[in-house]
Amino acid sequence: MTVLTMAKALNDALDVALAKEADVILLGEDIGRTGGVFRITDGLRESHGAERVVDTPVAESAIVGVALGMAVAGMRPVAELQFMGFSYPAFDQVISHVGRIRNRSQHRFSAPMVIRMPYGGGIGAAEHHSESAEAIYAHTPGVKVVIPSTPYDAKGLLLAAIADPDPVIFCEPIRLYRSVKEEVPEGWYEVPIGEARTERHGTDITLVAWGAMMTETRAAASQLEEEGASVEVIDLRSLVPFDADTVVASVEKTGRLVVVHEAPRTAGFGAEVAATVAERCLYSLVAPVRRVTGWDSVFPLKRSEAQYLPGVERIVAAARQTLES
Amino acid sequence: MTVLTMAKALNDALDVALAKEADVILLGEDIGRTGGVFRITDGLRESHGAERVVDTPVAESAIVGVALGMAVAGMRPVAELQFMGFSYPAFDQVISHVGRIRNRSQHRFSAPMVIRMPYGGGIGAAEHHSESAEAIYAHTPGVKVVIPSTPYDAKGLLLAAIADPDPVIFCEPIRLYRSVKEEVPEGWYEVPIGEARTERHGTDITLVAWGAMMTETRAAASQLEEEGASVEVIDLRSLVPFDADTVVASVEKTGRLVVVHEAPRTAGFGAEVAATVAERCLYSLVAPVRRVTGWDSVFPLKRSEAQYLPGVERIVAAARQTLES
Amino acid sequence: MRQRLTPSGGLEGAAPLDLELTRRLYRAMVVARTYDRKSTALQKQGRLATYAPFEGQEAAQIGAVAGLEPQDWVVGTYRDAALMWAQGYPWELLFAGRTGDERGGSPPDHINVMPPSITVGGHMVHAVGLAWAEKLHGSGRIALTSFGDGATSEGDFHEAANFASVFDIGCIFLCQNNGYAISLAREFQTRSETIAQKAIAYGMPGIQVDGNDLFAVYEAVKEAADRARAGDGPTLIEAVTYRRGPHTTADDPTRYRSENEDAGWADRDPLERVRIYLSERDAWTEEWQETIEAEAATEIDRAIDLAETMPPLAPGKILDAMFESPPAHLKAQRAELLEQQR
Amino acid sequence: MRQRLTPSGGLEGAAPLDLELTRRLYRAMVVARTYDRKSTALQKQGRLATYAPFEGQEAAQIGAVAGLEPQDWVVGTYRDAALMWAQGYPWELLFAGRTGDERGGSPPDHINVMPPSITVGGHMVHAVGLAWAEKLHGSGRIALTSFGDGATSEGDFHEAANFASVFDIGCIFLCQNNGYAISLAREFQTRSETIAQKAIAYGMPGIQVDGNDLFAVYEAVKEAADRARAGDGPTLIEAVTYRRGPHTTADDPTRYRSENEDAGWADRDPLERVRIYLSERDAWTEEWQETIEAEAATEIDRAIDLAETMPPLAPGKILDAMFESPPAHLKAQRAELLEQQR
Ligand SMILES: Cc1ncc(C[n+]2csc(CCOP(=O)(O)OP(=O)(O)O)c2C)c(N)n1
Ligand SMILES: Cc1ncc(C[n+]2csc(CCOP(=O)(O)OP(=O)(O)O)c2C)c(N)n1
Ligand SMILES: [Mg+2]
Ligand SMILES: [Mg+2]
Repeated sequence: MTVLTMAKALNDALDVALAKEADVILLGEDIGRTGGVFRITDGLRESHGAERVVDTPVAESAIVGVALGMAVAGMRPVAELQFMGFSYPAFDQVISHVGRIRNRSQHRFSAPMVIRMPYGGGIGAAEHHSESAEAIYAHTPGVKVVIPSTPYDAKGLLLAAIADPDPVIFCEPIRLYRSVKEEVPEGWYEVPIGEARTERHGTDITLVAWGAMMTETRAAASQLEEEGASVEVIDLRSLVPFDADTVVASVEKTGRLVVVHEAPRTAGFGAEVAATVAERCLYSLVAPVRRVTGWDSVFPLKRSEAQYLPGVERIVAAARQTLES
Repeated sequence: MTVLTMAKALNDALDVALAKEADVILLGEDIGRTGGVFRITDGLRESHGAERVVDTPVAESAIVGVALGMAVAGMRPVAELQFMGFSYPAFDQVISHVGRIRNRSQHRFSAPMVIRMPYGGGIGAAEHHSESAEAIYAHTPGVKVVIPSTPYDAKGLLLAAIADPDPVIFCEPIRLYRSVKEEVPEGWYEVPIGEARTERHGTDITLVAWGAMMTETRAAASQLEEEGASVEVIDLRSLVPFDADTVVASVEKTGRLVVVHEAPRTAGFGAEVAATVAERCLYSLVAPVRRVTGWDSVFPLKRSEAQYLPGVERIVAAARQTLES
Repeated sequence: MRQRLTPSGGLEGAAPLDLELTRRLYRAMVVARTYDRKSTALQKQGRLATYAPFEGQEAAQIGAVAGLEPQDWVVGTYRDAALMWAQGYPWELLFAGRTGDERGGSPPDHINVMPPSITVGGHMVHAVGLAWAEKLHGSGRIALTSFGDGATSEGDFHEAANFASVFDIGCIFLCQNNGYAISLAREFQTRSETIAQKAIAYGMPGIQVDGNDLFAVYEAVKEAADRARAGDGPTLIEAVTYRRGPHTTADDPTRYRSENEDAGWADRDPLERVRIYLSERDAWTEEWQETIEAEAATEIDRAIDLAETMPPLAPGKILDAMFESPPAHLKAQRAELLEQQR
Repeated sequence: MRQRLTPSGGLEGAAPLDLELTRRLYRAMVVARTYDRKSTALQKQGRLATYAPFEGQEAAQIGAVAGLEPQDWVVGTYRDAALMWAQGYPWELLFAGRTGDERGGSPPDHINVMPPSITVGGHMVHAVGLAWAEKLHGSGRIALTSFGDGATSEGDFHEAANFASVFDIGCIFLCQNNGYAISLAREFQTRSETIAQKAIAYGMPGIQVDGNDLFAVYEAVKEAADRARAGDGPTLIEAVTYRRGPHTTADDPTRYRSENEDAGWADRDPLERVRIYLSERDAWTEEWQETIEAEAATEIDRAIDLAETMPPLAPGKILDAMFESPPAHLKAQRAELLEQQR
C-alpha cells in the first residue's frame, strides 16, 4: 500500500499493465517524451521503451482507428486523447467501428482496447478543455464507459478496462488528478466495471453522481447530515454498464433522488438515471426527482466557470427541496 | 395546395428557399448531378445552377466546416449528409464549432445553417444506413434538432430551419420519405421550431414519439382507442428546443406516459422526456413511465431488422400495462 | 502509368507470372465476374439487398491479392468482393452479407480479411493498426487496404497514410480509381493529376498502374509487399480502372455519364487482354473457357444456396455480439425482445 | 527554401517593401514581441491563464498580414496573436481571452478575424468557407488560415486543402512550421521532406520560405493573395521558423529538446535581421529603438489595463449567446443560475 494521487495511481496502473502484458501498448499525443500533458504516462517511455509508449502525430481519428486495428490483431492498446474535447475527431471511429467490430464480425474480431481521456472543468482552462460528453459515449452501442472518482478506483478500473475483452471509454476527471490522495495497493487489482459504489448509507435521500462531481456531492451530503438528514451517496463509476439495480434499491429505500452531473442537462446521463427510477420504482418516489447539472451551454471560460459548475450549495438546495416535499 | 410525399415536400422547400434567398446554397455528396441518393435535391441543380447546388468531394467534416465558414460570411448554407451514419466524421465540426461560434464570439459571428441528414431504419439497408443518433445532437449545446413526421411539417420546418438565425440539425426519417402523402401549401410557410404537435387528444394516456416512429405510434393509438382507451399522441417535432410544457400538460391530464423511439434506449432522448416528467409532474403520474425503444445495439441488417424496430404490438403492450397500473 | 499487358494482350518486358499461375488468375477473374453479375441479377429478383458491382475492376482485385501472402491482412470495401474472396473470404458469406445477415461479416478463423467497410475512408486506419501489430509480433505479415478514388478525400485517408509512413508500417494503400465516387467524376474529386502523387505528401512511394492490367497490378503490389515486409514502410498504389456498372443497383449512371464513355472502357476489359495473352501462348481454348465458366456457375450457385438456406439468426442473437458476454441491461432487453417475438 | 533577407541582414534581389513600410513592420514586430513577453510574465503572476508564446515567429505572422488587404479574413490559432492583431484584432481582446473572458472572442464589427482556434486543424475548413462566400459575393476578399506543422496531420487539413483546390477557393494555407507540436519534433510528425510538398497532393502550388524572413514571407503571401484574388485558387505556404519558447507556459521543453538547438535559432532572430537591414540603410537608430520599445510598452500596458478592468461578464451572460435569443429552457436555466448566485 502506498498513498497516491489519482494521477499517480493511473500511472501505476499503466506501468503494471505494461510490465505484465507484452501486448499492452500506449498511443497518444505527447505521452512519451513529456509523459503526457497531465504526466499520467510520466516515465513509462523510459521504463518500457518508445515502441510501447508511442508519441503519435496530431491525429485523433488515426490514434483510435489504429488502436482498433492493433486490438483486432491481438494487442491491448491504450490510447490517450489529450482532452475529451479532442476526442470528437475520433468519434466516427468510436461509434462506427470500435463499438461495432465485434457485432459486425459476430465475435470473429473484437476490440479489447481502452480510450483514456481527461475530462471535466474546474481548472480555468481554455475552450474545449473542460468537456463532459460522457452521455454521448454512453449512448454509443458497444462501448463501456467508466469514470473513477478516487485513486483506488482509478487504478482498479483502469486495469479492469485493460483486461476487458471489449472497448472501454475511460474518462479521467481532471480536477481529481491531484486533489486527493489515498492508499492504493501495489501490483494488479481490478475494480469490476459496471458496479456502482454506495459510498455513504442513508435512508432519507439518494444522491447519485460520478467523476469530479463526487467532491461536491460528498460535501453536500455531509452538510445535509449536519442538518439531520440521512443521506445515501452513490458513485456510479460506470455509466455503461449502468448499475441500475443499486440506484433503484436505494431509491426504494429513500424515496428521494437527486442526480448530479457536470455535463449539460438536456439528454445528459442524469436523464437516464431519472428515467430508470420513473420506470422501475415510481411508487417508491415520495418527491420529484431532481437533476443538478451543468447548463445547456458551452463550458465557460475561467472567469465565469463558477457560474456553470454545480456547487455544493446547488446540490444542498435541491436536496432540501426534495426532502421537504 | 398540392398533395406531396415528404420527399417532394422537402424538395419543394429547398426550391422555394433557393428562389427566394440568394444566399441559400446547397452542399453535399451527389446532391447535384443525381439529385441526391434519395432524390431530395432532384432538379435543383438544373433550375438553380451548379454554383448553388454543389456536388462536393467525399469529406463530411469539410462539408460541415465549409458550410460554417460560409454562414459566418453571411450565407445560408444547407448541407446534406448522405446518411446520419455518415454525419459522425463531421461531429467534431458540429460540437466544437457549429454549436459554439456564436458563443465563442459573443454574437459577433453566427452560423445560420442547416445540416440535413436522412436517418432511421426500416428499409433493409446496409450497416450505418439506419442510424438514430438524435440524442447525441440533442446533447450538443448550441444546435437545434428538428425531426418532421409529415410532409406538411417537413416543408414548414425546413423553411423555418433555413430562416433560423442559428444552426439546425434536420433529421429526415427515411421510411417516411415516400410512404405518406398530404396536402402541402405552395410557396414559403414556416412551422415553428420548438413546438410539439398534439396530434390526437385523449385523457387516459400520453404517447410521445417523433420521426418515423410516429407511424407505429399512431397505429398503436388507434388500436388502443378501439380497446376503449382515450389516447393523447404528441409528435415532438423538435428535440431542441424540447417542448416540455406540452408533454407535461398532457401527462398532468392523463397521468400516464409512454415514450417511443427507434434509437437505442440508454441515454436516448426518451430518457429526457421521462426525466422531465419525473421532475415536473411526478404527482400526476398514476403509473410508471415506460420507454418503447430500439435496443442498446447496432441497428441490425435486413433479416433481423424487425427484431429491432419497435412495432405497434410493443407500443400497445406497453400502453396496456401502463393503463392497467 | 505502368503497363505490362496492353489492351490487345501485348506483353511489355518479361512476364511477371508463369503461364500456369496466369491461367489460375484468369480463372479467378472469370469466377469473380460470375459472382458479380449473378449478384446484380439476384438483387433485381429481390433476393439480395442493394449491391455494388465491381465489373471492370477484376484485375485490380485479383492481381493485388496475387502479390500478397495468404496470411496477410486484407481490409477492403463494399466493392471488393473479389479481393476478399481471393484472400479466402468465402463467397457464401459475401452473399450472406448482402442478404442482410450479420454472419456474412464473420470469416473463418484462419482468414485474415476484415468484413467489407461500408463507411468510406474509416477502414484504412484499421489496416495500419493491423500491420503495426503484426510488425510488433514479428509475424512477417503485412496489410493491404483497398479504397476508391472518392475515399482519398476523407480525412482518415490522410491520417492513415501519415501514420503508416511515420512509423514505417507495412501497409499497402491500394486505390482503385474507377473514375467515380457515385456520381462524382474523378476530376471533380481532387485536383491532383494523379492519385499516386498524393504519396509525396507522406514521403511515401506512389505508383500509378493500369488497373485493368493483371500483370502491372500484381507487380506493383508484389513490389510494395516486399518493401513492407522488409520493414521499409507503406506504398500508395493507384490502380486506374473503371466502374463498368452503376455505383450500386440503386444507382442510375445515365444521370451523370455518357454511354460512349462506357464503351471506351469496354475495349480495355481486364479479362479479355489476359485471354488474348493466354491464347497467343496456346494456354487458352474455347473448351477451357466453357469449362471454367461452367465451374464458376456451379461454385457461385452453391454459394448462393448456402447463403439462402442459412437459417435466420435466432431471435435475440442481434444483442449477443455487442459484448463478449451481454451485461445485465442487454440480457433484460433480450428477454423483452423474445417476449415480443411470441 | 525561399529567402530574401539573410540572418545577417543581407538582401537577395530587390527589396520587396520600401524602407518606410519596412520600418512600420519592424515596429510591429517589436510591439508583438512586447505583447508576447508581457503575456508570459503576466501568466507567471497568475494574471493570465495558460499562454502559448510565439517568440521567434513574429516575421511569419507580421509578414503574412503585410501581404493581405485589410478586409481579408484571417483564421488563426492560439499562437497567432501577432497575426490577428496585425489584421486589426485589438490587443485588449487577446488579453481578455487569456484572462478567461468570452468577450475576448468578439472582435469589432469591421474586423474580419475569427477568434483564435483552440482545436488543432478544425479551423482551416472555416477559412475555405469564408473565402468561398466572399467569392460568391464578389467582394474581392480572400482568406488566410494559419496553422502549425502538427496541424497538417489532422484530417481536416487534408479536407480543407482538397476542397479549396477543387473549387478554386481564394484561401491561403499558411503553415508556421515552428519545429514542434508540443513535444513532437517536426521530423516525427510526418515523413514528407517539406510541408510545402504536401500541396502536390492537391494540385496546388506549395512554397517553402524562411519563416524568419519578413521579406520572404511577405512576398510569398502577396503572390498567393494575388493568385487567390484572381480566382486561381489556394496556395500552401510553409514558413520555416522556430518556437523559441515553450509550447505554453505549462510546458517544459527541456524534456524533449536541447539548449544548443535553441541557441542555433537565436542567430536567426526575425527582428534582428530587419534591424541590421534598416540600420545599414540609416533607417534604424538606438534612439528610435528606444522610442518604439517605449511606445510598445505603453500600448501593451494600456491593453492589459483595459482587459483587467473589464467588469466580469454579468451573471447569466454565459447562457445568452448559445442562440440569438434564448429558448425557454435556457431562460429557465438562466433564472436558476441567478437564483443560485444570490
Ligand atoms: C463516410 C461516408 N460518407 C459517405 C458515404 C456514402 N458513399 C458510399 S460509396 C460513396 C462513394 C465512394 O466512392 P469511391 O471511394 O470512389 O469508391 P467506389 O464506390 O467508386 O468504389 C459514398 C459517398 C459512406 N458510405 N461513408
Ligand atoms: C484536435 C486537437 N487535438 C489536440 C490538441 C492539443 N494540442 C494543442 S496544441 C497541439 C500541438 C499543435 O502543434 P502545431 O500544429 O505544430 O502548432 P504549434 O503549437 O506548434 O503552433 C496539440 C496536440 C488540440 N488542441 N486539438
Ligand atoms: Mg470510385
Ligand atoms: Mg508547431
